[in-house]
Amino acid sequence: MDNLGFLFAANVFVWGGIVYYVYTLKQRNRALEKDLDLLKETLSKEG
Amino acid sequence: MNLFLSQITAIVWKDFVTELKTRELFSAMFIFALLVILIFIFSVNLSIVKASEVGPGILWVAFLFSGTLGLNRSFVLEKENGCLMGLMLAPADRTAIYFGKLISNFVFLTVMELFILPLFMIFFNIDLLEHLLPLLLVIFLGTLGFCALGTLLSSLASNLKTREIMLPILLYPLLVPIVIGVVRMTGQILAGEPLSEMMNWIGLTASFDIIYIGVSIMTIDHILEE
Amino acid sequence: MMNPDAVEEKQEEGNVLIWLTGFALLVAMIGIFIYVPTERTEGVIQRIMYFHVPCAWLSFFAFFVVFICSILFLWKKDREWDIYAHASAGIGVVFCSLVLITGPIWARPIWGAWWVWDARLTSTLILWLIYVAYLMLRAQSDAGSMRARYAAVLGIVGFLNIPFIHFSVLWWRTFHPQPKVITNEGIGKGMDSSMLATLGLSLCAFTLLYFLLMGERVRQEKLKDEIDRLKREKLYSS
Amino acid sequence: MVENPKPDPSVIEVRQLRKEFGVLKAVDGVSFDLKRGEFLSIFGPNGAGKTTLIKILTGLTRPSSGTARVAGYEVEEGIPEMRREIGVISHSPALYADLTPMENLIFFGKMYGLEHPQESALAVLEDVGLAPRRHDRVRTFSRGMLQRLSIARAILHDPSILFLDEPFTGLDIHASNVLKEHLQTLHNKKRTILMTTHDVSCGLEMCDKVALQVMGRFAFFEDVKDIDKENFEALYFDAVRNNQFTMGIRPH
Repeated sequence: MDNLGFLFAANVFVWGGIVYYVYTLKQRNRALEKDLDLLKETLSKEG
Repeated sequence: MNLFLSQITAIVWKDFVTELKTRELFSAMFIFALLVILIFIFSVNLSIVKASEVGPGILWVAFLFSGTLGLNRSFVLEKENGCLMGLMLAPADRTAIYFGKLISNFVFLTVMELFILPLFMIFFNIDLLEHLLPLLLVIFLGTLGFCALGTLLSSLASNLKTREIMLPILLYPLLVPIVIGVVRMTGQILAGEPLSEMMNWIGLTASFDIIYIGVSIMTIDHILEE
Repeated sequence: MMNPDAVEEKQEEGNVLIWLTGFALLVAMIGIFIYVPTERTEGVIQRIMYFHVPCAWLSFFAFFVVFICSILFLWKKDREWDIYAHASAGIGVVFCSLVLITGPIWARPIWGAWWVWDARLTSTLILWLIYVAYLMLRAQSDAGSMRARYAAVLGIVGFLNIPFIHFSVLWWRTFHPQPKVITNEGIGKGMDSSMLATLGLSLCAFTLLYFLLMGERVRQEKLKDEIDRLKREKLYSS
Repeated sequence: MVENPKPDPSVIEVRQLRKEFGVLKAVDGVSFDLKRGEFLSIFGPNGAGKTTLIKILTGLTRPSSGTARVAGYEVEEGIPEMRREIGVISHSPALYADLTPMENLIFFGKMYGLEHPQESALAVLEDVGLAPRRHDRVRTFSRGMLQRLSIARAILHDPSILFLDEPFTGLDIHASNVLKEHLQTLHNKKRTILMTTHDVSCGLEMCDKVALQVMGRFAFFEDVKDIDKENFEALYFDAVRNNQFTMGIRPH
């Protein structure tokens, strides 16, 4: 039986999904950190 | 304890008086259930499918859909004018409020179901009379489970912006076990099987009822808090 | 809120976890594609199992964490538990989705149909719906103790439903033949030791992955909270 | 103003009350005492946490820390006995629109476990002057009548303490004057009253104590005698602004 196509598709979904999820998480955290730093900077300048 | 019971009665009485005056809830639920049944009759070819095979499913879908309508309406009435807050300010246990709403929801839904049954019998040419008692037991168990969980979740959903949409989304996945159970039991009853053949389903539905009433008692404090 | 040393320490811990998880996943991949022998009756497609089952395990574990954190939240009323429950539910739904995607891909060549109303697949679908509803509930309500309490109640109710779903779906399908790959006796039956070892390795790697993701998700929520707090306290004027 | 002949114990005692969740701080360390028969007005801008304070004191929500005693009962547990001693009037009337005033009040009477709900309901309806309309549906009532009816609901079980949460919201001048008269009568009957409002023009003339809540905290809590009534508005805005400065906003 040759079902390599199915196996390949499943792998793409799983590993692609995981990598994408980790990537978006990291990206979001980085953006939030940047926001936080910016906010702190603005506040320290004002105060 | 005495006050607890009289508070429950007061809530049920209040819901009944409101309903007798407006007749909004019952008529809406009844007509909606009827429409659901009709839509299914049009979408299922009854000359191919046996009525007794699709009948139970259609009946319960009608009950659950119109029951959801009723649950939504019942808590919208409580939210209007901030009545729920007035209720929560009374020296009443949260569980009294839960049981009051549970009982009135349960009674409204059961009465509606009893009105739908004869119509169902006529539309599907199924003789329900000979199986009436076991059927009533199944309806009791199923409706109780639906209302136990439904009252909890509709009190929760009533505080959301999109309560009409969120109630079914929250409620239906959790109701799957009960739906499978009651539809299967109704089918078996209509096929003439005795109740002893479906003890596992009865046990499942009954324990569902008990566990969800229990969970509601334990968590309603956290939901009915401003 | 957090002192800088603690943050740094946490980041270091996080880095160790990243390398550990990456390494474990790599080893598991080697196991899955090179080491483990091809199953006789099903062929290569059976290799899906080595990540299909861990995904299922991970999502189930995540939902269990939601349940525990929900109870702890209602007990302690601490935002910390709310964050954990939220993060875990999100991860659980992601991996539950992966199970629901890989399941049909596995089923198609073996059973000849994309979807079979098999007890496990059906339960997974219902579980997925419950926790998607959980996330929707969170998205629908404003931040605050109400959202946390409601979500906690749903987290408890949803998990308690699992046994009911399991039995109802099982009995619902009794008269259908049980699919032979996943039988009632469990997954371990009829597998040789190398297969079990690979599966075990993969399970470990995915569990590590869960903790890695949890760390990231929790950090995300805490960052959001911190930004919120600063805006609220310092930029109140509006 | 009523002078108390002997020092009464405080009927409301609040110590370091806090209600916070994560980053949200609704009530942030409030302490005060209120004696029997006193009338406290809490002023403050929207979102200052006045409503949350009332919700804690009426047992609708639990504080995160601190203690509050109302009528001698700890409110943290929200015990029923405490609820019998309090009445609440807010901007939403908490009345069932499809029922008549009588039915509403009988229902709430039963919830409070009154022995003669019918008689009590009739009596309070007479008090607020709504007896002639006791059999009309509440839905047909005007905003002012609803507010009077909600006074009737709040005093149905003869509570010794009244909480008023923004009671003037949505009332026209005539209706708020009627409400003020009613409040004056209730106050004269030696009921303790705690009222919140964001409206500087309402409530100052009736009260004994004045508090200003900003960002969850009390900016001041004074006897009304010590307040310059003429310039209260200026005082109010100053206090609101100053408190925001201390929270980190620099004056420009």
